[in-house]
Amino acid sequence: MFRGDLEVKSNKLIASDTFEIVLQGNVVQQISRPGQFVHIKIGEGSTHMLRRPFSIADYNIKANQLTIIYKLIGDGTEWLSHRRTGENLNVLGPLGNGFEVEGIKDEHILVIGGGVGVPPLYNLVKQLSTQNHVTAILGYQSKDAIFYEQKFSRFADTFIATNDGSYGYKGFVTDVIDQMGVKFDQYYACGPLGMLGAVQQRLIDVDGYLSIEERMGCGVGACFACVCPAINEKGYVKICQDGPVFHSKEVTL
Amino acid sequence: MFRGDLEVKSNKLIASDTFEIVLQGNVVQQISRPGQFVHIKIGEGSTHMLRRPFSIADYNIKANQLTIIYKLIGDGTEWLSHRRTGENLNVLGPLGNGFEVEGIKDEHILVIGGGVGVPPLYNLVKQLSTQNHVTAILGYQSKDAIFYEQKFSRFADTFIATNDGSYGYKGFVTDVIDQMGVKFDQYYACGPLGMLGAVQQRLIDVDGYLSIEERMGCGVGACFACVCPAINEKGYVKICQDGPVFHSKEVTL
Amino acid sequence: MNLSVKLGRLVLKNPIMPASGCFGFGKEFSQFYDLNELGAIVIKAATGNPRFGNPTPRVAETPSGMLNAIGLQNPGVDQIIENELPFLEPFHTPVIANVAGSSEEEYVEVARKLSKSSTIKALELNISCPNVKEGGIQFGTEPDLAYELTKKVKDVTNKLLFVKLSPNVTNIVSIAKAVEEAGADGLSMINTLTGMQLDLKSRKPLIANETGGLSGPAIKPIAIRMIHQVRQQTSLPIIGMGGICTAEDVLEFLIAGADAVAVGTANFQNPFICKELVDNLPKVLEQYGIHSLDELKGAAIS
Amino acid sequence: MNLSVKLGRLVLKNPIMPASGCFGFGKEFSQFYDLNELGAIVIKAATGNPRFGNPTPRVAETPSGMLNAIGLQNPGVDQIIENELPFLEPFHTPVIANVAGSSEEEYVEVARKLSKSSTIKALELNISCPNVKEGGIQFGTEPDLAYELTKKVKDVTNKLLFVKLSPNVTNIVSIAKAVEEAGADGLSMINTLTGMQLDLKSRKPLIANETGGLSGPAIKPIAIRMIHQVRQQTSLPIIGMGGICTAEDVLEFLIAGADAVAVGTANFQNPFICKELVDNLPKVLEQYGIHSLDELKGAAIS
Ligand SMILES: Cc1cc2nc3c(=O)[nH]c(=O)nc-3n(C[C@H](O)[C@H](O)[C@H](O)COP(=O)(O)OP(=O)(O)OC[C@H]3O[C@@H](n4cnc5c(N)ncnc54)[C@H](O)[C@@H]3O)c2cc1C
Ligand SMILES: Cc1cc2nc3c(=O)[nH]c(=O)nc-3n(C[C@H](O)[C@H](O)[C@H](O)COP(=O)(O)OP(=O)(O)OC[C@H]3O[C@@H](n4cnc5c(N)ncnc54)[C@H](O)[C@@H]3O)c2cc1C
Ligand SMILES: Cc1cc2nc3c(=O)[nH]c(=O)nc-3n(C[C@H](O)[C@H](O)[C@H](O)COP(=O)(O)O)c2cc1C
Ligand SMILES: Cc1cc2nc3c(=O)[nH]c(=O)nc-3n(C[C@H](O)[C@H](O)[C@H](O)COP(=O)(O)O)c2cc1C
Ligand code: FES
Ligand code: FES
Repeated sequence: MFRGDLEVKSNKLIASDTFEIVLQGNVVQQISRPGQFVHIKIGEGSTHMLRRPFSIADYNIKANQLTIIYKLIGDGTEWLSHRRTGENLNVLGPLGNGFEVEGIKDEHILVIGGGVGVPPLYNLVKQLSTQNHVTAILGYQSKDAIFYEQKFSRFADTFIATNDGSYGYKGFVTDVIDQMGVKFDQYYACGPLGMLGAVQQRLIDVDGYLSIEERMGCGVGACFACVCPAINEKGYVKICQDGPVFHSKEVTL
Repeated sequence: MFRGDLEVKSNKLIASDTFEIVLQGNVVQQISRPGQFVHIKIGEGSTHMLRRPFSIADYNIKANQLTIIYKLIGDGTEWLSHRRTGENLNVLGPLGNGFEVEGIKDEHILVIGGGVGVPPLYNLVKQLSTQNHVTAILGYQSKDAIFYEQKFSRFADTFIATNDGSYGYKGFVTDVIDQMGVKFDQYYACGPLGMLGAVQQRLIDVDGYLSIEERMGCGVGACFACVCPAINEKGYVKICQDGPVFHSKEVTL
Repeated sequence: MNLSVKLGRLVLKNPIMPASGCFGFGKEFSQFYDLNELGAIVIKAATGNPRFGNPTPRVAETPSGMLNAIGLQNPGVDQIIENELPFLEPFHTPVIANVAGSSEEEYVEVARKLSKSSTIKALELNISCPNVKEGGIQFGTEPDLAYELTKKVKDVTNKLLFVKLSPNVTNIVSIAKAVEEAGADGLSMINTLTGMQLDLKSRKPLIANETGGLSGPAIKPIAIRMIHQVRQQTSLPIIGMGGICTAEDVLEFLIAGADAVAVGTANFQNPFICKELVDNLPKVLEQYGIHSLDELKGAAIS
Repeated sequence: MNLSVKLGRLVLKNPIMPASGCFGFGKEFSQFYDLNELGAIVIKAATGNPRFGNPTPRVAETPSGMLNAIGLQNPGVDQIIENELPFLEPFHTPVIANVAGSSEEEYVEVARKLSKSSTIKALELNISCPNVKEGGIQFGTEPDLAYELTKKVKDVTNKLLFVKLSPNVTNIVSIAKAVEEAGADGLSMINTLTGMQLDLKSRKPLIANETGGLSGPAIKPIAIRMIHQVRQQTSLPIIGMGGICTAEDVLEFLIAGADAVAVGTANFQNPFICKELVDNLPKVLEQYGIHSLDELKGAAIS
């Protein structure tokens, strides 16, 4: 883990209220897996005391670059959206353990993303697709919120669902799973808690991994802000340190 | 009075810890006299709740520009020093009444400035010098803190004093007055309270005007942050609204 | 959208008013916008006699806030009535007078005199000013004293009586309940928290009075907590304040249980703020799916 | 420059320590720098049994501050002694254990157990945690209860006993005096102020526990005021905290009357902060013409 200044290489709107930012710097060299995240300092001085966590959507060790996709929510993401090429961002990371991809071979894998839960799945799909057959179901609010459809299509059979039916399937990602009626060997999901809970229930017989969000303080396991009840000895996990990815049987959503 | 965004035309170091910033915008059109000041918003959002007052050192109605000279003191001036050409500053002004210059003719006038009390005297001297003989005594910490010596020299007999004697007279501006032994018709002074008090005492028989600093809240006369005891009916004046320039007989320093 | 709110029998055209001490007697801000735009105007504290207040410096900046120790400087109740109120009279905006003092007698006298003015629509009893050595604060920290004072003032006024609570207490609900029992028509909350800043060079407090009152966004979470807490225990109208800078902040106070809000420190950063809040509030309400301020009633009660 | 300070018989190599609850049990931060750099380490609160704490969300950001309602989550005193302290044992940095509980008995039991550990050099009695429904806070707001609890704990420990005061009180001096009389060896101040933030969409408190503790630079002026106030009345060592982010802030606390300082929230924004403060302090002291920390003793007493 590392704290450093990363340089903004680009920062652009890619869907409604959704930005893609590319950052360059040595923190990238420490990334070991898809699904890890970075903790970004926001604002000047000590006006914003909490960093903001964002999943690493993609990374390129050689180019020393990583990509984040973020949605405008409040002060922090608003501030981020004004950063221009050439400016520096103070980043703590990579944090968390990310998705286990080592040794997964010849499987039919389902990847399920909802909204800003889609980004961490992109590099995951890239990696898994080299030795597996990957199907991706990506859910968005509506047509203008969709991003990265083409990019996913290059590595996975990609299905899009929108809440309002303005594009692709109308409804939730779980509806799409139902309609497919296929049995997968393994799944990976990231998205709002409600979606993760529904997926966890729906695919109860399948080995799965869930990437979870929670409001964070330290981001490094010291403050107990980000706990989630779990079926383990301690009765909880810390999302920042033990996660953000957990086996679907471990966490109680 | 007006609130508006002024564009930074230049912002440069002109002496140790001392910057000159030139701003352009319509607030300039409202300036009526030298010695008025502007109240500048500092920082992003509501992290810095108080504006910062700075005297207008010079202004040019045609070019729609004004000049401020500021010394690095704390957060606000530090932030100001990072503003680049083309950025906007939110400015409230012009505030206060400034120096009375109308109808002053054929007099021998003494102008006394100390440190960042020098700036408001510059445009004053420019204006007074057209119809009067002006002598200026400017006091600085030391040689490297001196600014605008040449500029003053164009309009006034200019004497420099430094506390450490590294340039010009060694000592305080009042020492220079003593050494001159000249009788002036009127004087104008701006600088630290200690200096103003000493000048007020030293030139007790001369009509004088003092420009005073005090920590401000509103800058417009509403909050009573900036009062100064005075010999008038109310017993006080508000520096922002009634000043910042006062007759030397009016205020009790 | 209809923004009007009722504080007991007082109807305001909108819930936005400047807070006492941050708006003088209105004249200065009338250069910036038409005071008729405001829901109400709360004027600077009045005392029995003219007060010069504390030595300077009287203000300091703090992270997302400021300290002030003005010390209730004001020309005294008689001069306020004679010289300041006439300017406000023609406006269609109710004026609320902030009543201060160092003794029970002084409070009562100031309240009695102000009550005679037809320009004044309500009194705000400042039992919480932390910047005055004698009196002032104790009334706001002891339920019994708060009760007594409120009762005495209520006896001499026919105006609505809002009591302005101090946040510098262990149990704000007990003070709120005490003044309610004494007959208060409403509450104003919160006043400033007592704070201090030191000057590193002189190693002395930066504000001449040593301590000052902390205001601004820094204290907003404390204000929201206290209003929410008090709202569970009373149905008195509450004027909420403490760090309001945006229309979202106004909404947060209304959800917490305030019926109207006052804006203090933000006037210094942006003298147009009160008018801007009036203008922006409908948009922000709509953004959160709120079509009338009545929908927010009871949101706070848990 | 010699930065060492004495808190009673405890000598620290410098006055900088992380505040309880913001540094876990040290392990995580040992990735960032050598814990031997620190003056001391205050570990997360210990209770008698393991506690899961409050539901999430547990933190929110506020202007220049944050709210937290962790709810004293910790593995319980036995497991802390067994699993967490061994990691800290080899460091040459004194460890201060934060003692919490819901009842007098629990506090006493936790204190007794921790006192047996040779890794622990002092106890910090947390009578002020605002995020626990039962117990916790009342001990910090009633001088009598604070006195009783301090006395009981003092009876079972041979360690230095610091009592951590709550700022949510009308009169902090009375609490400080009470715990001093009960035998406290020092004071820690301040804990967080109770605050709340509302979510405009759901119209509910953002933090699941509803209220949370406000920390960070926003509360610094209140911390400085309270330390300054208490310093006039006691010569007990004070560990000062509340919003420290810079070496200038450290100096301000020392001038106010603190003997050492703890840094909480700032660790989240900058995990290297404590080490950076240790490194920067000498420079800043020199800038203000201070050649030894002893020069600051008594600066606060007016
Ligand atoms: C492990 C992890 C990975 C994430 N990855 C992404 C991503 O790839 N793209 C993306 O758009 N968002 C992602 N999020 C959510 C993102 O952190 C929030 O949207 C962001 O912090 C909002 O900040 P703000 O200042 O704009 O919002 P505000 O609401 O103003 O933030 C206030 C506070 O709440 C916190 N907060 C608000 N919403 C969330 C949330 N959903 N999760 C956690 N904290 C929150 C903020 O961090 C901040 O501390 C991730 C969150 C986690 C925990
Ligand atoms: C009418 C007037 C005219 C001024 N003209 C000039 C000028 O032309 N050039 C110049 O360099 N300075 C001038 N000053 C002083 C200038 O306002 C302060 O140096 C500046 O506000 C410091 O801000 P800061 O954030 O850097 O310092 P900080 O110390 O961090 O400021 C903290 C707070 O204290 C206030 N403050 C600090 N020092 C002063 C001071 N000396 N006077 C008033 N408020 C202060 C700030 O405004 C702010 O509210 C003038 C002051 C007044 C009242
Ligand atoms: C400079 C200043 C002067 C104040 N004077 C008064 C006053 O005279 N009477 C009063 O009741 N409150 C006074 N207050 C408190 C405000 O009315 C308000 O309660 C407090 O500042 C919190 O609101 P804010 O954060 O929006 O400023 C004053 C506040 C400031 C900043
Ligand atoms: C997330 C968090 C957890 C905390 N946990 C504890 C705790 O367990 N025990 C305690 O005495 N104080 C606890 N505190 C309070 C801090 O130790 C400190 O007193 C307070 O935050 C003020 O300092 P700061 O502004 O530097 O954070 C906690 C504070 C935070 C922010
Ligand atoms: S954010 Fe601090 S433990 Fe996870
Ligand atoms: S600064 Fe408010 S009256 Fe002068």
